[in-house]
Amino acid sequence: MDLKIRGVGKSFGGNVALHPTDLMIRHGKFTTLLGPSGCGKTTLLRLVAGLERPDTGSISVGEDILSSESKAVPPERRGFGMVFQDFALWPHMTVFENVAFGLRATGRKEGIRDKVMEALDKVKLTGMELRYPHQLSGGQQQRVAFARAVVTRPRLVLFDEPLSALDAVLRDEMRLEMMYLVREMGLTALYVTHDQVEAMSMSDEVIVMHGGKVLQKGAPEEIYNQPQHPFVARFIGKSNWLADGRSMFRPEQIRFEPGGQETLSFTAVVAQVSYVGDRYEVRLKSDEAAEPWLAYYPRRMSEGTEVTIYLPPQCIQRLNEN
Amino acid sequence: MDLKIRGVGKSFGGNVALHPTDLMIRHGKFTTLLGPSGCGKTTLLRLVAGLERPDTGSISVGEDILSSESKAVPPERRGFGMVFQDFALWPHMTVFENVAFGLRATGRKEGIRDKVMEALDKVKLTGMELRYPHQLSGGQQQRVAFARAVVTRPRLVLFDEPLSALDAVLRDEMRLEMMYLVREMGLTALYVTHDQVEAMSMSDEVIVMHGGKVLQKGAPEEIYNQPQHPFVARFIGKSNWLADGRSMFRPEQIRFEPGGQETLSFTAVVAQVSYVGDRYEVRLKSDEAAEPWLAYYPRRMSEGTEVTIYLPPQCIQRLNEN
Amino acid sequence: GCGSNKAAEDTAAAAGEGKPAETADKTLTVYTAGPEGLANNLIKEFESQSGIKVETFQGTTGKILARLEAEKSNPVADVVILASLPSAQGLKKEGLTLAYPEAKNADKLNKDWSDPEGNYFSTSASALGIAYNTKLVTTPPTSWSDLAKPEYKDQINIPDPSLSGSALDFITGYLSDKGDGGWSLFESYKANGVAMAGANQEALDPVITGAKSMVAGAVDYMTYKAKAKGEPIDIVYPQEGTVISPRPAAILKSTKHEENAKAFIDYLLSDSAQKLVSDAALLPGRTDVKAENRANLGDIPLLKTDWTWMGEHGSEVTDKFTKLLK
Amino acid sequence: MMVVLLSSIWLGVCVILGTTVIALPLAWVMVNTRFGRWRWLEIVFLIPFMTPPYIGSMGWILFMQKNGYLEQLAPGLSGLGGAFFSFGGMVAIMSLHLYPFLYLLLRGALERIGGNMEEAAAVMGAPFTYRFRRVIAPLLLSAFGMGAMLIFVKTIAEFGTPVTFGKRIGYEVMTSEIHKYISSWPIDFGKATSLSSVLLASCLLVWYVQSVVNRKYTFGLVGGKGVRRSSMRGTGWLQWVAGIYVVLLLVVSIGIPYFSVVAASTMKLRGIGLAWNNFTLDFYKELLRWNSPSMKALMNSLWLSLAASTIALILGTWFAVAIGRSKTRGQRTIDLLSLLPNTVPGIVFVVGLILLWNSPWMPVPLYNTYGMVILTYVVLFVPYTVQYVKSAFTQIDPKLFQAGQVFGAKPVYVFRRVLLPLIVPGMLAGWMMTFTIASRELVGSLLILPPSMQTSATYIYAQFEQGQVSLGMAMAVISVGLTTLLLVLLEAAGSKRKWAAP
Ligand SMILES: Nc1ncnc2c1ncn2[C@@H]1O[C@H](COP(=O)(O)OP(=O)(O)OP(=O)(O)O)[C@@H](O)[C@H]1O
Ligand SMILES: Nc1ncnc2c1ncn2[C@@H]1O[C@H](COP(=O)(O)OP(=O)(O)OP(=O)(O)O)[C@@H](O)[C@H]1O
Ligand SMILES: [Mg+2]
Ligand SMILES: [Mg+2]
Repeated sequence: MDLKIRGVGKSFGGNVALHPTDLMIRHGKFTTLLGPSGCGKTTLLRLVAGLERPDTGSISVGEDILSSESKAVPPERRGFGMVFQDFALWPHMTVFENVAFGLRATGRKEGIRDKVMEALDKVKLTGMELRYPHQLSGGQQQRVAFARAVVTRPRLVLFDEPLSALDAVLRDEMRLEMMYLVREMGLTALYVTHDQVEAMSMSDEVIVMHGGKVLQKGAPEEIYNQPQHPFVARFIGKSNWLADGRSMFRPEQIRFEPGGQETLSFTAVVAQVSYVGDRYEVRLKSDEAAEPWLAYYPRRMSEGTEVTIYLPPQCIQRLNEN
Repeated sequence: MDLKIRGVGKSFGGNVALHPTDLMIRHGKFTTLLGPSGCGKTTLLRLVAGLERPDTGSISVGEDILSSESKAVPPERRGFGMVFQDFALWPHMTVFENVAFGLRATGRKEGIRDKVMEALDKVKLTGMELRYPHQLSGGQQQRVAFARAVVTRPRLVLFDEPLSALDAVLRDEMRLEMMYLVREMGLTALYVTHDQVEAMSMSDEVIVMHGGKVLQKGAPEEIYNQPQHPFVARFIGKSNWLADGRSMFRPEQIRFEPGGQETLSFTAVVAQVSYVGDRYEVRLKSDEAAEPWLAYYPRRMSEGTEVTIYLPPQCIQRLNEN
Repeated sequence: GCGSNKAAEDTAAAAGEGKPAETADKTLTVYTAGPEGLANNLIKEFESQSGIKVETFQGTTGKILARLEAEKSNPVADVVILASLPSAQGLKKEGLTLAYPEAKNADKLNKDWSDPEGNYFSTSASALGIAYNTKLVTTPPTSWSDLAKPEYKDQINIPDPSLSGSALDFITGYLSDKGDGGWSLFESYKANGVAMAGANQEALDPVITGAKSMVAGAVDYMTYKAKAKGEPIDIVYPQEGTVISPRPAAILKSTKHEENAKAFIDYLLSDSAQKLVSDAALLPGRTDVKAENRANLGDIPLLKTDWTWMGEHGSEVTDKFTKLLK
Repeated sequence: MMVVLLSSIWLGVCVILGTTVIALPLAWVMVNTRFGRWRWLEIVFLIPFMTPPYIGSMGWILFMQKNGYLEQLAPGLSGLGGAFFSFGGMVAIMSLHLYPFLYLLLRGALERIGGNMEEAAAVMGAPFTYRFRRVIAPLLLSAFGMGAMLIFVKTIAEFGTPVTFGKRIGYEVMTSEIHKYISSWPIDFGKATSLSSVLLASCLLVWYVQSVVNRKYTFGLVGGKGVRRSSMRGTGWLQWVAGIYVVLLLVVSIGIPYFSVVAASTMKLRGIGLAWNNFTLDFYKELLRWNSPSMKALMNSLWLSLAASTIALILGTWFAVAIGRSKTRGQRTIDLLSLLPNTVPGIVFVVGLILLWNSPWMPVPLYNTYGMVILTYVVLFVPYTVQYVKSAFTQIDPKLFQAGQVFGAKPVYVFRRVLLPLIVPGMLAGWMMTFTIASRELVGSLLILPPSMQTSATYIYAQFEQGQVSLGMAMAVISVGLTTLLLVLLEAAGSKRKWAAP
């Protein structure tokens, strides 16, 4: 029961938000959409949810056509869940009622209270069930939106940046909840995030979009280690470029001690050092490249120091033409 | 012209959002508020902006009292800028007009167009100035809110998670813009974020809040390396705890090779490995602790391996009682 | 309530003193009820004869009375022309009218309809009859009681006496002649589905368009006017007699243009004004002026009507009648 | 009297139901289907409301009555007439007359609810009816409450239809009772006032309920995040159903009464009925002569209602903003005060105004001037603008104003740049409403117009009184046509708005 997207495109009065796109979202997997702001992620989710009608192409789940030139299954009959980027909580309902809505709407009568309280507990909102959305903080609202989307255990959940307003600790916990839903409950998740750590650590598949087009899709490590496109290389993780402009390597591959056989070595000058919590980010100026390279180092280095750095040649990735 | 907050507290119908708090936001510095969702960060910003009246206490800038028992300077005469957590863009104005508002409101006539276009350029929205907010993606809207807040170069800008909807690349650029504003233009920034890397790398001072109270404030490295409170230790960065529950160290301090003198060593079993883009996160089960420890490793380890790990003793931080 | 006469006069007088006197008294304000064409013609002629500028307010008798009442503390009108005699009697009783017994030609007026003391003058009148649609009714009824015949079931309108002064005149007039026994006629109407339908014109209109066949107590001049246009309609006066509904004019005591008001009354009683009245298919108020295009007073069989009784029992009869026909 | 009062109230309740049944689907259609893009339809749907109520009822009566136009056109359908002359028919006529009122309010609110509230419900699996019940209806409630209250108040204070139609079917209401005391000898204002105060009391009750509901169910719907509207709504067969509904409503609410009105206005002899040789345009020629009384009346109406509705708009906006969400006692008092003029029958209120402004101690000699007419109109119609603007205003998220303040805008500037543009649609709707009512206002005008002056409404009324039905009908067609034309032009000029909500 994979979700198939074939040739789906959408524009808004002349502005192309999504070029015709083919995608396959595999059942029971965690698929992440990554891409810069305005690249069409929300548009894609809205098309899948049935909130927007595609200009071209078709969307189907298994054999069921959800949307095509001639047909459109309305959103309420798709059986999906969604966390909206702007939450879209109902201002006239309490937190409890917001979360219970999906259960009631699909006619469930029993166990509503338990299910809702469990979902609220998962998002750490126990005790707030009688508040109205306007009485909550931004992050609390987002968690309500999250609980609301998953409480019904829909077959596909569309997450549009569901953790953007949460702090790291909470985000970790919610991530676990999402993993649990996908791995144990067999949900399919289509997930939009800006957090690459999130994307890398949770996803079975990552789809990188840019300007309304899909640039690359694949397992996280594949995307990270073998970017096919300069944009992907730059967008996912940090990248250091060689002078030819088509070869790159990742900062963490830089070693400061010679190791093993067959390593390339470069000399560079420390241009800038900044502290990022658990390590230092070092910018190195080298003759090999136009832009300075980035490297990580566990201790503070002083700016201006000349260093020699080492790099295993297999770490250098050559990309196709843009 | 520091901003002084003395004994300011606020509750909403019985729910205390902010306990009486003393703070000092230093002029021309970048101060970051960190804290879990619902801890009162937005409330504090709104009190400073004058959108909420404190129940107790006073707020002043230099000698000017902004808000006290007897007096309240209205928001429009405080001369601040603000990025609202939920943007608060005016739906009836184009992007251009939204950004130009502050300039026009304060009676500026000349150079509006240039200033606005420059601000829009900074947030990468050139070409969208005639769109209305509903024609923008979430991240684009947030950037409009950002541009609107800084275009007037106010003396103090309150940023309520201004980058939460942006991807890493954009966020980097916007961070640079913020740094520029504070370091070169002499603005004061009071900044709410959930991104600890951001908080660590940009701030002159970090304030950690929890449950409406300030737990600790200080320079980023101080907060990270010498947390005074278990909550702070857990909330900022990853922490590994010893069996006594009061001593902790950071994951990056774990070494897998014995180095130098006077290192503690522990044996542990690899319980879980996960890939986070530029390295692997390894969870280690050790007899020394109840919870598994976290460590980073550049290559994949296989689960179940027994390893010996080393730790310089000065890395272990003893905390006061909770 | 309407307040005592005394109080009303006092305020009126006080108001009069408070205002500066008119410099050149060449204005007059007249409140007049129906037919508009006639009122316009009369006023135009009067203006050209006298050089006085006349402001008019036209409305139903009810609207005029309401306006007078509302303006009581600071009256505006000088002369009123109403379509209901009991209302004029009422005004007189309240002491709101100014007596003008010297009016020229007043002696030639129909005695029954005008005040011997000169408080009001019925300068015109209409007769009430049965208006019928000539396409629907081939042999018109000759008696009021014919309307209770089963062939006319649900086909007859009667104007609402609470909205139409003339319908009230008809009902009270009929009762003042027949005594309490007169009610049996209206009870039989009720049984035959006679419908109470708004004021005069509203009762007549469905007959013109053919929705109803007849109106009991129809105002004749309206019927004549429609007939003159060519509408399929006519009127008969039942042989047992009918009621005349006079249209009194009066000067208000509060007037600040007494001379002009008197001149206007004189004009209304003049030959040329009476000619205009008769041209409008109304009965002239003066007995010595004959109508040319309609039935004259002499040709209309009349009931014996007691206007004093009618004036006193108006509201009581209205209540009883509207309850009965509801 | 109790019975009559109850009849009034029952009529009010039924008309609320009737208007809701008509206006709600219409508002939905206009917001969610492509018909919404035809802005001129908006004005066309106002036509029933522009039509003086007694003309509308007359149109229906002429159509449905025995030997009426329906019978002349389709003799087979004459049975319908009987069923029509009933309480149900009266409710239908009044609802068809008043629905634009509710429609404009509901449409505004539906637009403000915007896409995402309903979208979220749809994605959660809620079918349309459920969505409607749980999401749309509660969010509409505050606007609906205001509309329903005005409808109720208007219905029980209405005089035209009860007199033309109610009398005919023997349905007595309070206004006819009150009217009796005020228009036949002996005039008794005291009685009329005390009866009116009964009406007033029931209106107050309705206001109270409404204000409680309103306080509880008003939500900030116009927020600070741009809301996208789904492009999915109203596709396929729904468009067809919507189309049929719109056409049907146009036929019933405008087609039928105006067929009668136009037919009656072009007949040489009304006794002859529908026939080509009975057709004439003489009445129109007579009316449209330059400098004729009818033209003067028309012009009077035009500028009086322009002036009055504009003043009412300014005052109403000011009130609405002052009332806000009626949080404080003071705000609630203003709210109530702004509604009061509407809770009693117009005629009683107008008499009161005359008593006040014509009293000897009044220093401003306003009575019997145009000023008095405008004043009366304004006082009578301010409640409509207040409710329209309030409905738009209270649903704006206060953060939008706060943002203005933070960026250094003084209250006046926030008002001008943020608040005003956001409530302009509500203001425009309110203005159109008041302009429409003012241009056909009769009861007040009849009593309060200075002598020798007419408006189109009093002119029409006079023609009816004179038996010149055709002339009156022709005048009604002309003045409604003129009003429509004016509003369409205005709408065309003002429809440059590009942003979505509100
Ligand atoms: N109007 C209100 N009524 C009741 N409680 C409120 C109201 N506004 C805020 N609160 C509560 O006050 C607390 C602080 O809210 P605040 O918005 O300041 O949190 P925050 O730190 O900004 O959180 P987040 O990171 O989620 O935005 C929260 O627990 C919130 O639920
Ligand atoms: N109604 C509209 N009219 C015009 N352009 C639109 C409209 N809605 C969206 N767009 C444009 O379509 C593009 C894709 O928007 P979308 O919301 O899908 O981006 P996104 O990837 O979700 O971005 P973000 O990460 O910032 O939320 C954007 O450039 C946006 O400006
Ligand atoms: Mg988006
Ligand atoms: Mg917040």
